[in-house]
Amino acid sequence: MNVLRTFLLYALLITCSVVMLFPIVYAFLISFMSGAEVLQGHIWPQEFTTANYVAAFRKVPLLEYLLNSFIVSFLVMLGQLIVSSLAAFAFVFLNFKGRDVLFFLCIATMLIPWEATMIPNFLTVQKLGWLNSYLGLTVPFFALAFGIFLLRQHFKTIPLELYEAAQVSGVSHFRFFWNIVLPLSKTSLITLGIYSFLTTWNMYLWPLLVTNNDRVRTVQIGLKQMQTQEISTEWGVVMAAVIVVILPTLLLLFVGQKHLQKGLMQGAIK
Amino acid sequence: MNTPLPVQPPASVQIRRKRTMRTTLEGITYLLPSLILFSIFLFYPMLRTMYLSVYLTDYQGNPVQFVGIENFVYLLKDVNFLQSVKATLLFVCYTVPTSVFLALCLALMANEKLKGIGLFRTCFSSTMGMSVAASSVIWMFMYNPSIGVINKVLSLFGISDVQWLLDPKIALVSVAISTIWMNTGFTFLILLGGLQNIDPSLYESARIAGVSYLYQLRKVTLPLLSPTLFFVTTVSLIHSFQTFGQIDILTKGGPMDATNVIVYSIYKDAFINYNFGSASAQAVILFFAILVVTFLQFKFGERKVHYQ
Amino acid sequence: ATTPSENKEGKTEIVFWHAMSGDLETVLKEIVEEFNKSHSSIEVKPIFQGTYEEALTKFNTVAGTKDAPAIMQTFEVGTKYMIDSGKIQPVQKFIDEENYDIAQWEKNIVNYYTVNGKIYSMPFNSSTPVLIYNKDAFKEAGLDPEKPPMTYGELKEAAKKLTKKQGGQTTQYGFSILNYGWFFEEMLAVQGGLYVNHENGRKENATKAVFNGEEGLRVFDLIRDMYKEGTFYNVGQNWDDMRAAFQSKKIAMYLDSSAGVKTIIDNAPFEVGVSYLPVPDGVERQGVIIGGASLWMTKDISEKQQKAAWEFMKYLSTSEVQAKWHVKTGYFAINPAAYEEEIVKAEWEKYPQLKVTVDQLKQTKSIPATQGALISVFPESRQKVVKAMESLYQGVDPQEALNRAAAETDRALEIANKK
Amino acid sequence: MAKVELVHVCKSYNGKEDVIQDLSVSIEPGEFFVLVGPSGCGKSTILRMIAGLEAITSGELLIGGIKVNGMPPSERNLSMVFQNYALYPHLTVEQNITFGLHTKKISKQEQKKRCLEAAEMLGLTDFLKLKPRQLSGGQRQRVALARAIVTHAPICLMDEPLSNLDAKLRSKMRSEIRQLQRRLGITMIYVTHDQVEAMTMADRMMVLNEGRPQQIGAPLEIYNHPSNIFVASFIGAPPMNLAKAKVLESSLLFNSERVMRLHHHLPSSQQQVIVGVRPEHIRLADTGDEYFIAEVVNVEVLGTETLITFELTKTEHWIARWSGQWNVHVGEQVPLFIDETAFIFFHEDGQRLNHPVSSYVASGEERK
Amino acid sequence: MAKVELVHVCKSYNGKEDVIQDLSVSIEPGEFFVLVGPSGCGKSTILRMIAGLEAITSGELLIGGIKVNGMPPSERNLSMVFQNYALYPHLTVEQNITFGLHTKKISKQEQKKRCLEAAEMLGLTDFLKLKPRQLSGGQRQRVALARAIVTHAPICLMDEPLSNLDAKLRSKMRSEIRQLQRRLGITMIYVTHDQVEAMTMADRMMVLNEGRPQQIGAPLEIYNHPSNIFVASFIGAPPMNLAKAKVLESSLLFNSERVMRLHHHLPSSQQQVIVGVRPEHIRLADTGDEYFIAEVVNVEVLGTETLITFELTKTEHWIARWSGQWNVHVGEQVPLFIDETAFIFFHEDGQRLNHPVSSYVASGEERK
Ligand SMILES: Nc1ncnc2c1ncn2[C@@H]1O[C@H](COP(=O)(O)OP(=O)(O)OP(=O)(O)O)[C@@H](O)[C@H]1O
Ligand SMILES: Nc1ncnc2c1ncn2[C@@H]1O[C@H](COP(=O)(O)OP(=O)(O)OP(=O)(O)O)[C@@H](O)[C@H]1O
Ligand SMILES: [Mg+2]
Ligand SMILES: [Mg+2]
Repeated sequence: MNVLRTFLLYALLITCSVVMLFPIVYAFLISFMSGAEVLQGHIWPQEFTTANYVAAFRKVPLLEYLLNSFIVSFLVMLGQLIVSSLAAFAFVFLNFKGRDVLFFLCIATMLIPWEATMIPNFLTVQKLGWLNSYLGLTVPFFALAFGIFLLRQHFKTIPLELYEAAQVSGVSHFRFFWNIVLPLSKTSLITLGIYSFLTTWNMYLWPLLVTNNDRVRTVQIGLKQMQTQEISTEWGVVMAAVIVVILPTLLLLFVGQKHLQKGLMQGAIK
Repeated sequence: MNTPLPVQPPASVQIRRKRTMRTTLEGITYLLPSLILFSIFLFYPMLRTMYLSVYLTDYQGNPVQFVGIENFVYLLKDVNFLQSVKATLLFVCYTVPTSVFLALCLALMANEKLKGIGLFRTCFSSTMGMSVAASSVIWMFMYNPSIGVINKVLSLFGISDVQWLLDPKIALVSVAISTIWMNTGFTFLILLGGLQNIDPSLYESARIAGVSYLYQLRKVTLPLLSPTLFFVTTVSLIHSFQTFGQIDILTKGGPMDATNVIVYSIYKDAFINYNFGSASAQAVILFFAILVVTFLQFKFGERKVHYQ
Repeated sequence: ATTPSENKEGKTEIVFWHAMSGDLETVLKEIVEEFNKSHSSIEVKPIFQGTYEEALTKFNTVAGTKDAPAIMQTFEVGTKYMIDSGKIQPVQKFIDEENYDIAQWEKNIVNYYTVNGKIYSMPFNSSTPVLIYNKDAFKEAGLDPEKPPMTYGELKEAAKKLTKKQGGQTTQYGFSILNYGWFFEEMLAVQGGLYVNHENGRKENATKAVFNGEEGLRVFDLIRDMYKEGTFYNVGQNWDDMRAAFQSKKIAMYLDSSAGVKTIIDNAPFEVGVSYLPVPDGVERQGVIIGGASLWMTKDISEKQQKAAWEFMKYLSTSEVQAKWHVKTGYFAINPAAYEEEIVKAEWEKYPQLKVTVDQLKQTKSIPATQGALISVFPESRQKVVKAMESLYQGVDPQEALNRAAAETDRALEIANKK
Repeated sequence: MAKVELVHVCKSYNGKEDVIQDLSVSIEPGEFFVLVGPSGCGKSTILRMIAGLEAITSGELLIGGIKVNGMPPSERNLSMVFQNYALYPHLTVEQNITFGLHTKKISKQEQKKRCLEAAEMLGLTDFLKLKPRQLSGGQRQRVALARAIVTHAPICLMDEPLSNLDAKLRSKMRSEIRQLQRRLGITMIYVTHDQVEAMTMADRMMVLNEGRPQQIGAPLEIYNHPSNIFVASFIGAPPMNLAKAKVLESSLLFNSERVMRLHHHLPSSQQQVIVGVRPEHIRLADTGDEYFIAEVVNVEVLGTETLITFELTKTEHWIARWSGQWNVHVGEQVPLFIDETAFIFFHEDGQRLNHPVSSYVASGEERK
Repeated sequence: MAKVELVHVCKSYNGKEDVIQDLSVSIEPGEFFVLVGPSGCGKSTILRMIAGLEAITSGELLIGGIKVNGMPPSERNLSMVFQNYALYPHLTVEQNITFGLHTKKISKQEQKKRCLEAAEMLGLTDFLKLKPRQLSGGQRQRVALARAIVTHAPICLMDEPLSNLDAKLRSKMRSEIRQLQRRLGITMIYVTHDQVEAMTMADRMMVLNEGRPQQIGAPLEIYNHPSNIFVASFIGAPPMNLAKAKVLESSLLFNSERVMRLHHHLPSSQQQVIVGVRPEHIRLADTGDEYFIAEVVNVEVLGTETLITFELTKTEHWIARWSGQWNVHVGEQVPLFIDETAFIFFHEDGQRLNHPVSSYVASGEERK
């Protein structure tokens, strides 16, 4: 019975993993194919060629772009973690007038279609003189309703007694926030961190808008630079670039996962 | 924090007022960064959008002529817009429940204590590492009727060419499927976190009681997971309303506007057709639509949520 | 970056926004580099700005500010839009000042960018549609691979023969057209049909779409008929999907851009033929409209910069540069003298198909129809036409589909004219 | 040192029923004040109100003479041991103990010193580097205790701090806490269920029932002079034996079955009273005693002592408590003797009837 | 009815130190088996192993004669009261209590009935519709108890189920649980810190220390015949008085300060022994007794009894326990008497020396 269950579970887990991973593996395989092979719809490359990777790196300054993306994503991640956790803390542990209204207001910002804000934001950033700078690429994303919401949900599961105990010890709110709430929310913070990093990493239109030179441009622009419209796209090269671009994020995910696991292992709050 | 007590007890009313003032101030301090950034980068543009929605704009997006609610009136009569509304609603219905459900199943499986479970967790969350653009390109490949894998596999089963992205009847479903795949990783990760946060002694107690897996799921796991579930549904809902990238790459709103969801229609109107007025009007409508849905979700959903 | 007329080394800096990605960008950069080397006082800085639409969006927001570029590449359908924006400097000014001989430019290309007798922008990457077919499949079907169909009748006939079935499943279709407005416009123009009134909007602002006339209907009927017969394959609106279908022998003939011809030949596992756009039986061939993009000079830059930008444009149109451009990208040379350059000859030796594309353009008659429509709402109108094309596969009546697209274009025109 | 006063304090969680009703008590600086009462009577609620964790519905709370109803807990300068410990799961035992000390401007060395002291006292020295989840229930409780101890706050609230400890450790802790409290002059408010804790530690104690104070006083006074039958039966284990009786001249008639003669005057002119007698005052009759015979229905030998349950009447059982281990059998008829002065009389409504202070003499006769 | 056997069971959490070491014990069907031991000695760990919540590192666990080391908890057919209650926060008290009953194929009415019964018995009737967070600590514990009771599982594990209840309720619960266990014939494994609980409820009990069983037996046997000084001092409150002594002919010499004469033979030829005597066996000397004088250092009047701490030697204090309330003052010199038969002797290493069964006679002399 137990063995059967374990067996079934593994079978299911493996099936699901295959389904989830297939597209990524597929992209990986394509990245080793020649242009003709891709267009003829092969799944397995006849021979693995790294020419696509070489081409990808030659075509655009991928390494610089990667570095820029890394810096920008890291800054945004940091900013979002700080700003969101502060706000979420206020929403859960500080009881003040108008809190709920403010919270709903924050949530409401999630509802604003991003398309509607892009042009005015571009003008704002331009007025601030932040074009072509990391500031313009990062600061507008520091406040994230989604992050606030995520952390709020997690903070709410922290037993109230811990807050009470800290109150009684005369610990300041900030210290409670810093020493108790943040460590206890490691998993959520890591999750949010991964999320912010990845979304920033994957941004395209905004970096394109606010940058005018390769010095601060990010890797998604590079990706787009490899695709052509009227002329056949070289899919092998594009896929190679895709792989190069998602590799750091996947890596980050793995590392983050590991930490998550550790955090999770240490387990429940209670 | 550790201020000495005042010698003279001040009038209690005054204390209280001071205190509420102080707590409010403190709360605001924590919120200040968010509030400032929100105001500059979200509220201000949104207000501007609302303002534009009652204007006819020039190509630069400057208002040239006040038209009142004409933009709205036209939209509500426009079959194209109604089609967008329909597509959006359908898309939300296809994606949200499915991706939350699938992610929940995966999270439940991955929550078991098994050897090598970490590997599976990583696999399941891997789609989170994929950008929408990259994933869409891959899916576009897979959907390709002539060279795509999906049709190749299906042809093994004798199912002939399905035009995944070209048939108006299934294009939306196809886009939804790829979207679900893209969303699962993240939803999974969040749900897994929620599951792991449940006090293990409650499971121990249930194990001793000898209840079946499903019963435990229904009576213990899900209620205790409800804050997380609530969160992911709300967020998926909002995100789903705002899906853009995959539509742009996979179908460009076609065929026959079948996948022309409102956000994509806004995008086209604003950035390709330069009808900022109409785009703004759609944005405003979308905003209020999501607002209503989210409000309902909070009002009725959060009631069932059990915190702590 | 600020746009000082001079940078640190005392060179005049020319910021050049383009939408050339992939290999195109590589070639473009090479050309720019050579220019910079040979012009010590000027530095051109090419900056990729995403797709044409994205670049235009951005241009839109920065036009008139210090962040605006000196040269801006815009696709052909943005022509009217750029003119109306009031932020650009027509190149005619420099042509007049210098008495620059524009006769060296390909007339059929320049025509497109000439409005009210004024050349507004410098044509750059230009292409036209051609019919591409699988010669091997032709042979197999018993058709002469050197005699591709020139009329609708021949096309239908050939398509029928090329269509292969296997157990109720079609493994090879005869023909396909991408669901993209450009091809419709071309099929219209080749018959001499207009897209909008007022001579395609070139006499005065267009107010009404006229593409739903008999010429348009013929195109739609063709698609509808062939689709019904099962000889036409719907490839959607993605260029790469269409090419993949051809490469994987799903379709035997299709319409493609002249710029894509070379890659197709390189990648196809069979012999590729290139031919002119087919015309309806009994209709005289008028020729094709130019597609692609041109370079615009912006207004709010210093005199010196304008001069420098013009210098760059002139450089681009030299025959050597154009020869290189043509060979490396497949786009036309705007300067026909380029075709006499050695490298082009060598290339044509290798790819005789390329010559067909040039010939088709050369044979084009200069009439408003082949000059192309001039409307600011072109992108929107194209969306409507695409939708109309898509609706054909759903069994909608061709005339009805066309009428709807025309009506929607009318409304867009009406709003645009209010602005 | 701080005085804690509650003035007409009421508390309601749901706005309908009061969980605490009109509580007024003043706890002196440096006093060890114990709260006892049945489970759910509101003890934790009172502590939480004093700590500022729960709003006071009506009435006033004064600390050091200042009204603090609205003051946040952090400013009240007190420490608290929570009934469910409230340990920080991610901090080690040591970090848990010293958490919050910095706010009191205590140097790192001093923190370390206090922590080690407390750990030593509570037997936690080996666990300082562990996380709470690696500890047993009792160990966790001790950490919670240590955390409160090290602050040296002038007011300390403890909610059943020893309930998960074994008898030995508990008795050690009792005296340690008491000593510490004396040494530092802390005002201690202490909730317990343990009679021994209440009796040995309290300067004064308050017996609560259903949110209402029943009696406040020194432990012995409460033990000896319970002001009503609730207190009488609640304090003392096994509880005081109680039975309704009719007063017939100078005799007590229990359920028309058993008569006991009294030599002294009856406390009042009541016809119907409730009679109470503590188990330790019912002893085996010596020769010459005016005994009565009763049937034994249950015997519990506890080692130190033996509890003998016997039939007072058919329906009422009383318990006698004898020191040592007795070999008495169920069903046996034993002669029993109750010293008349050991009787306590209550009105039918439960209130104490006679309250002659020190009229009651301990059965272990006073020495010399 | 099921027998529970542990055979050479070891448990280690971290793979290094053993928390439980080589434990072998067999618990009979229908037996009420109590585990006692200091905090952190491994009691909860044992229960959790029996329940199947914690893997057994080595050794065998048998239930009803079948090896169940790997069997999931649900198949072991037992119920458990957790030390930290483990209530479902989102379910009402009633739902908490009946949780899982349906798996036992118990009809809805029967579930309802059992729930009401248990609630009645535990005084929870008013709270059935509330959520755990609205309950006081003791109420929560009672819910946990009710949840275990209603299952009527043949084996029941309880981890300090009464620690948060007041004395009165606790004594009521003691007898209720005992009755229920007898009526249903449940095999009960019960962890407690409360001496009274252990003594009154247990058929047999096991004293544990640091994961090692110290003694298994009937409560009184353990009380009277502790097999080592750990058990001696752990069972009984206040604990047995212990002191090192030199044996000089027929006298005991404590720290070269105090001598006590013995009339009987000494248990062994040891020169150096540890002498133990229970506090209740040290009484005030009557005239004629062979008394010794000691100075009182502390007096605790508990109501029922008085604890007198006196100086045995300069460095060692002993406690005497006298029934009743005594007016003794600190610093007084009192004459004390210890019945010689009350002495228990231990080897220096802590093991009991003489173990003459029933050689020891209760001080409350046997009747008749
Ligand atoms: N999960 C764990 N990981 C590591 N060590 C643990 C864990 N649980 C318990 N221990 C250790 O095992 C020992 C025994 O713990 P256990 O909980 O069995 O004690 P206990 O006898 O129930 O104590 P108490 O009476 O205080 O509840 C303790 O020293 C404790 O520190
Ligand atoms: N948060 C709450 N919401 C509603 N009712 C509550 C809440 N907390 C406690 N109560 C109720 O208030 C009463 C008093 O609770 P309190 O916790 O003060 O009891 P207690 O005296 O500490 O009991 P115990 O000894 O069992 O811990 C109880 O009847 C309880 O049901
Ligand atoms: Mg309590
Ligand atoms: Mg325990």
